[in-house]
Amino acid sequence: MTILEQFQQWLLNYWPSWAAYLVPALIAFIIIVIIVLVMVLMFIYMERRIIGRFQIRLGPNRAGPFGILQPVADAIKVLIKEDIVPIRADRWVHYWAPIITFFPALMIFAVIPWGQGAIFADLNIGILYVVAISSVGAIGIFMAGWGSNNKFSLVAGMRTIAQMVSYEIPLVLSIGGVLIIAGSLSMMDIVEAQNVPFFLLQPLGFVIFFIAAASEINRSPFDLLEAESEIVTGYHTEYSGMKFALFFFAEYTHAFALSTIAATLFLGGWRFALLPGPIWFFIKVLLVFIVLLWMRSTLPRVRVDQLMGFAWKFLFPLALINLFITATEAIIWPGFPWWLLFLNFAIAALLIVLWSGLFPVPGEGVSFKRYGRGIAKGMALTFKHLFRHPITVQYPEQRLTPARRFRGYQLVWYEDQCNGCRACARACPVSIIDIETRKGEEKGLVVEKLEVDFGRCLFCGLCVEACPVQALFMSRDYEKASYRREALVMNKEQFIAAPDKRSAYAYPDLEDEMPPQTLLAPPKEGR
Amino acid sequence: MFKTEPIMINFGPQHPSTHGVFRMRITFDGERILDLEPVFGYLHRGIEKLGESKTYTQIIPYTDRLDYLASMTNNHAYVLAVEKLAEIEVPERAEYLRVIMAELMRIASHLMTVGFMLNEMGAFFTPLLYMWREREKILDLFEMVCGQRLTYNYMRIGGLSQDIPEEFMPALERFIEEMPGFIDEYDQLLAENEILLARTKGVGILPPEQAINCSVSGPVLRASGVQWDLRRADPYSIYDRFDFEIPTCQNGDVYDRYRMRILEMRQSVRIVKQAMDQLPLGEVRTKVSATLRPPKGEVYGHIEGPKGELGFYLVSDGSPNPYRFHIRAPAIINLTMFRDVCVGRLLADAIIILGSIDICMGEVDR
Amino acid sequence: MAVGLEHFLILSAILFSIGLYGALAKRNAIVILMSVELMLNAVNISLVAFWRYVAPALMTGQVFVIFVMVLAAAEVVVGLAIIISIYRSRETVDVEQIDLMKW
Amino acid sequence: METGIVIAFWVLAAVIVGAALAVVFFRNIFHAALFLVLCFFTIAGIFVILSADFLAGAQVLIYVGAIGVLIIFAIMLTRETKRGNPSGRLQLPALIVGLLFLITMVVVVVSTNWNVVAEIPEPTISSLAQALFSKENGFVLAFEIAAALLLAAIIGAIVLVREK
Repeated sequence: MTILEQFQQWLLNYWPSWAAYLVPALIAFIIIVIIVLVMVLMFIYMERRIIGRFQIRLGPNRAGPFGILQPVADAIKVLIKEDIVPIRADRWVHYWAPIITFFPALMIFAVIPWGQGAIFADLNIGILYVVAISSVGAIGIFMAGWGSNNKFSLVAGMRTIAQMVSYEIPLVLSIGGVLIIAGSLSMMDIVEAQNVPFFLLQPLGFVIFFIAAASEINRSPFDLLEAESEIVTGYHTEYSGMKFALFFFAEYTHAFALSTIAATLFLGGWRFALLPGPIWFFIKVLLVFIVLLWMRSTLPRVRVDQLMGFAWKFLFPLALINLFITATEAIIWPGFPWWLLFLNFAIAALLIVLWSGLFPVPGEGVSFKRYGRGIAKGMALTFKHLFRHPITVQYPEQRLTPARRFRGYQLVWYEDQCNGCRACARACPVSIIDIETRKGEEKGLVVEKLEVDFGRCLFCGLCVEACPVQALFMSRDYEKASYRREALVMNKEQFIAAPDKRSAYAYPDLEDEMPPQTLLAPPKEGR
Repeated sequence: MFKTEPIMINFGPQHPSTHGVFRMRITFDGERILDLEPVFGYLHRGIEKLGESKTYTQIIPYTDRLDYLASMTNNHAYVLAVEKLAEIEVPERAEYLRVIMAELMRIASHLMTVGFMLNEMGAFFTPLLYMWREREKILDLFEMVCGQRLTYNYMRIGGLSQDIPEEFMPALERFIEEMPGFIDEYDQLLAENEILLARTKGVGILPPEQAINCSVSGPVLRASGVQWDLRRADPYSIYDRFDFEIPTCQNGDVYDRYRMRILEMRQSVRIVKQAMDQLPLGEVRTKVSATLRPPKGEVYGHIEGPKGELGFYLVSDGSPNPYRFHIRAPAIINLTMFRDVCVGRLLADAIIILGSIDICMGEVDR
Repeated sequence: MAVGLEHFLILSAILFSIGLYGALAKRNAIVILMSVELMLNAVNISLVAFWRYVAPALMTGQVFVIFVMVLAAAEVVVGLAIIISIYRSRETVDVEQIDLMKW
Repeated sequence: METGIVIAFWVLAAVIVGAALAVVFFRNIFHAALFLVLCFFTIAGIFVILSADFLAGAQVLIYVGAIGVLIIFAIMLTRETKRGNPSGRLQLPALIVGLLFLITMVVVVVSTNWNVVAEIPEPTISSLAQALFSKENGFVLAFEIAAALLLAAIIGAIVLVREK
């Protein structure tokens, strides 16, 4: 009896039956949608921040405290963009593709148990429903690839079909082991059956499930559908605005759905000591998602033929063997005592080592040297970087001091020093210095007109080097932007009015009066 | 498995992994490449023709804009050619500093190449950012000596534009001390990664004979097992004074080209360390007139750039401007074998093969 | 008005007729295959309806549906393989042009 | 609950018939295939109404997830969307046959006195498994034959499409 059903029963005493069933269901639906949306926004935030830290970057931290409103800003930005439909695209298919991708992902949450009895519908086909519904999303992605009239999208569409169909099989088979132990398809029953979390009893099944599911939702290293370096962004290359937002949302909803399913099937759902159930559930979900992020920030992408080979040669036989072993255990030790986990871990390790030998690196032949050791090393390194100080800076607030010899965006000119010799104009490779002089009373030549077009300047510093009288300096400024090219042309008056920010370029004597340069790795003390 | 009609896809000039504005017209059977036609010229600025109207000194900033990821070595190659043409002696200290700069530039350029190659392999920006961290440190050093982070314009005919500042040597010392550790970290990150091995081993194999026939040079050539490095084969500057190895690999696949660059970085660190120890005091520049008029004649000066043999061919007619100014850019010549190694492979392979060749469109199109 | 067995049977009959028409009248081999799938589904509906209204205690109706699904999967795999194989050699999937028993 | 089922039935039935007609009559066969998928999906809804929940899941998993996707894949490989979905010479006879069949069936269905049982079945997964695998009256042999059939189909398909 779920909480929802109890509520409905209670309401039946007061309300007509249709209202008593419909209204609580509607409320529960809205609550679940809100939970999903909030969690998806949080996932987007986490993805951007945590991958930032893995990559020793700060990550987005502008919108709101710690950048917590960044996903909102992203959403607003995407939503106000123009909705473009490519010419000669299949408009009808193009329109429906994001919707068909998004709604199956949302529908999965109908059978996710958030806590004791907190489930929308405790279907007795629970996990079968999840598997069936999530296979519908492939059609949406394929429709996007087909309907965009774009060859990159079409390639992504072809990859979708191959990938989704291949990885669904090990996914379902790996769930099979769980079902044998739990003896039920219902998600509630599966959680109730986990006195020992199933990732201990089914280590191999858990690994296969995790890999196959990561592939189902196109997470790295299986993100071939949107492989940016190969097919631009794959199936949503031609999408913008609201439709793109739906794809984006669908991706994270899928990721959230997968994390919840992994937490429910293998990590014991809401069950654990001390804290209330839903809190444990969300902690487990976040852990699963962080592992996904960790993988994304470390691993390169597999190639499409390797993707298929991995599914069929590695995951599929292992999943079958796992199912067979679990079934055998079910006959010999029907109660699945906890000490089986040692046996199962040993079997899993043995099988993975054996199969890694059958999956050779080209050129090395069959060898048992590698069994994910390199991957583990890389993951360890990225994990170490998670705690290193970020190397990026908060730019406008935190400014770096440029070098003392910095060749900045404009020249600093001293009128009283200049003798109008035009050495700078002659030295300039792009001939942008325009000087006109006349005979003066006190000095020999007086500069009448000085115009420099910084829109064409190379900032090579040859003019400063050519100046014989210390009248021309590079500047230490580095911020200059203008919407009009004319604004980049400086004349004599502007030179005189400009702030004196000369740099020591070509004048090493001036270096002592400059502030020291900010270095990413400053020299150690006492040298 | 299925036979399909071939489709033709235009990769670029706007594409995330074509290193600028490179374009490939690829004919696919499914995802297998039947034919590939590189198209370039989108970044053509006519630098060779422009050079004919500039003085010899004024050309130096233009060489910055050839391979903008390795401006120092471009400067180096050019000034060496001019010095050969005009027979100018360079002070000892300047030679050493040039070598230090060139080797640092090689490290920076290789970091960029390897980072982007791994990024194109799908390692979502992480190796790139780790490698950029060290590249930034090198750029900090360059900024310290010449005031710019990308277009250095540091070398001059007859020496350098100016001596290094005081704080340069301690900063360089720290960098050189730490760099081998960071290279170890890159290796730990991905060198043994099973996915990377499966993606790169045996992909895009360039046999040594073909490499020589295509006139390929640099790490790409050495990855195929040909021990040819101009620093040894035709020592220029003062490279004969340093003790270093020319690493080679055997297979000539993408993995070897990736390993080559890591190995070369280690050697570069060695060279810089030796040059730092031997660095003499003294002048860094012999005075050369701004309107240098070299004697009539022609010269071809070449160095081992990060991407391969970078050569400058100059013809002087006795005037302040070169009569002919030609650049032997390694990237465009290394591209000649691109089609041959890609045909028959998958789309994803072509992308990483392109990444492993390491092109820079500023140099390819000039 | 309650929904009874007849409703499902008539729905099944309509679906079957549409499938029958498609399988007979269409020239594109893939559309014919799709029509066959419609007919199989129509049969499934009536099988489940019979199970639900006539013999809920016996699971035979559902078991038959499972076997029909297996058959449909096998049929579609082999059928599509044949179509693709024909398309490869004859560049068409028009059944009126596929009139030889060899390819 | 009863009214809900009635409403659901009529909506689903309308969608099924509409989608089936679209499959047969749409010119663009890619759209036709998508409507076929929709038809499969709504038939799963009919199964839910008939309280065959396991079959509904299997229907979505097998028909939508596998068969629908395969058909779409075949359409893409053969690239016949341009030529559309023409009718052959048998159009009129086919129509007549179809209508005759429909009329016959409707007459039979309406005129037969069905022996309807009033009991509403319980959740069916375990009883279905019992029926499939029980030692008496089970379908174990048929199940094994079905498995062999699938294997044969897979091998046959591979042989058929293998490059020569």
